[in-house]
Amino acid sequence: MELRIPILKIQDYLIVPIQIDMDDATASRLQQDILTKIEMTEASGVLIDISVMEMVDSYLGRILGDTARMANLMGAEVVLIGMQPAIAITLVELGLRLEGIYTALNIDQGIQLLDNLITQKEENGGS
Amino acid sequence: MELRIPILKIQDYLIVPIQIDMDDATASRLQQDILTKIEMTEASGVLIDISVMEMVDSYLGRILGDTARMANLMGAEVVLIGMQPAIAITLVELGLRLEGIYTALNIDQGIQLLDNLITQKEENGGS
Amino acid sequence: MTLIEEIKIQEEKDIVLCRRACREVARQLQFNLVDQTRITTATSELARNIFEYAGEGIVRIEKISKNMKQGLQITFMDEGPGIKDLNEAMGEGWSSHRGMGMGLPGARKLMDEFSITSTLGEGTRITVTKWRR
Amino acid sequence: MTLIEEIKIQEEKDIVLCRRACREVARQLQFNLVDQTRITTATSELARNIFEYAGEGIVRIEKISKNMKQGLQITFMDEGPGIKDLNEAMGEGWSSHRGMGMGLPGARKLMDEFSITSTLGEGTRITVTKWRR
Ligand SMILES: Nc1ncnc2c1ncn2[C@@H]1O[C@H](COP(=O)(O)OP(=O)(O)O)[C@@H](O)[C@H]1O
Ligand SMILES: Nc1ncnc2c1ncn2[C@@H]1O[C@H](COP(=O)(O)OP(=O)(O)O)[C@@H](O)[C@H]1O
Repeated sequence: MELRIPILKIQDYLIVPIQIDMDDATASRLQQDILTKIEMTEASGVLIDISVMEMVDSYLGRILGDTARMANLMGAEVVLIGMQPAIAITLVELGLRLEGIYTALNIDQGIQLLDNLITQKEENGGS
Repeated sequence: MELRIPILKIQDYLIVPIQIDMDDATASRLQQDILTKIEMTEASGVLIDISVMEMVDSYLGRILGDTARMANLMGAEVVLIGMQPAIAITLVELGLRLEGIYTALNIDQGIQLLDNLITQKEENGGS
Repeated sequence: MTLIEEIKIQEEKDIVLCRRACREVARQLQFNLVDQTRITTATSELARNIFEYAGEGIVRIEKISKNMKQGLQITFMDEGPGIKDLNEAMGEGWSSHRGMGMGLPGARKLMDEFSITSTLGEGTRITVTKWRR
Repeated sequence: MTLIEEIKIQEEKDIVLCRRACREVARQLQFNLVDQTRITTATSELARNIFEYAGEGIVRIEKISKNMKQGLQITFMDEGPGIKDLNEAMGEGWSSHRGMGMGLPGARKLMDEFSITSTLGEGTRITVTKWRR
């Protein structure tokens, strides 16, 4: 009876709208689902929409950061969308660094960012 | 009866002219106001003008650095404008590092820097 | 001091129930959004520690007041293995397992008050407080 | 030694009043801009410590002279809890609370002279001096 977060594919990208307060198992399952879906669909970018998330603790923060790094290793880019001010404040105070993770204010800017990131990568070659 | 620093929106950017010697509560309130305004306006860049500030101690320095990191997590870039030489000297002597925070001499150069940062972020990535 | 709720931590899902309950209480006590988030996050860290290291325990949520100030106090109690070296455990980045070692120091930073007592073989008790501005 | 001003620290806003007063005196004594900023910053750190750790206290601003040199001396006095381990407290990055631990070591670096005495349960007294070049 485990919850599962849906992953949408829109053109070349995956969109992951997180709409519930995930327990640790659900979060870790989501990480696996995203990576599997990248492999299956050959999506070059992932947008994780956290705009309605009310809390990110060190466990969820780590899952998000790890997912980005793992996706990078597979050749895909990850952008975190719409982090609320209260969560940004709490994460910085907690001392958690989401180093190297891309962020954007909304889905549109996130898609724009992914487009540019991927063009750039194709121009320079390699990830 | 808490003071509140105004935050202006000019095109895609927020401009925060700090014109008073802020007490700690006002500074912490400003941090929250900037982040909330980023969320509301979806501004992709913030210029904090500290050219008339006469002092930055470890508390204010931390607030400025944290605000930049928090804004980054939300998807926006922050540039500190016009730090006086005396303040730069004092901060270094104090041992405070404003790591990863961008600075510019004046508003024009700050806007230029934000324009570049935002294109560059889209090209090279990393927040 | 008014007891508002007591929550048993026995399985992983209880971490979520517990942090939601704390958020709800914080909201009712009219903490601002940032403080609600700080309280919820600290609770999540400490409730997870109970589940991870002690297997089970109890979280008590209380409303308190002092000098006209209203506050929310949360106590995390377990009869697990206890913590050998509190200084070490409170340090940033220290974890006996594969954690990030941010739970204890993080919860301390997010809350206004933090106290911990722990006895090897007997258990751990952590009390945190947030005052309403 | 001439007493110029005595300022009570009782609420947060007094930290601002106090650092402004010190800046004004430093300006009148014709300290250069960088020294004015050093003095103001050190004052801000130490006045904040009084407010944070002792709740209240007094800051005394004095004009002094020695061997033809003119100086500004500021004394921070409180009857708060005192400091247990001065070596620890003077270390960079050490904070008993959630601070950055830069106040004491920072103020010492910014000023020419720095002396501290503290007794547990009785209070803390810090004197700093800057000489005019
Ligand atoms: N309730 C507890 N019972 C026993 N040990 C605990 C408890 N909470 C924390 N600890 C110990 O303290 C260490 C640090 O905890 P924490 O800072 O939350 O980081 P993490 O959980 O990531 O290891 C843990 O690795 C564990 O050894
Ligand atoms: N006036 C004071 N009374 C009692 N304790 C003090 C006082 N000033 C400083 N301290 C202690 O010394 C520590 C270090 O002070 P400081 O270097 O200013 O850093 P911070 O204030 O960021 O902790 C404080 O955390 C506090 O425990």
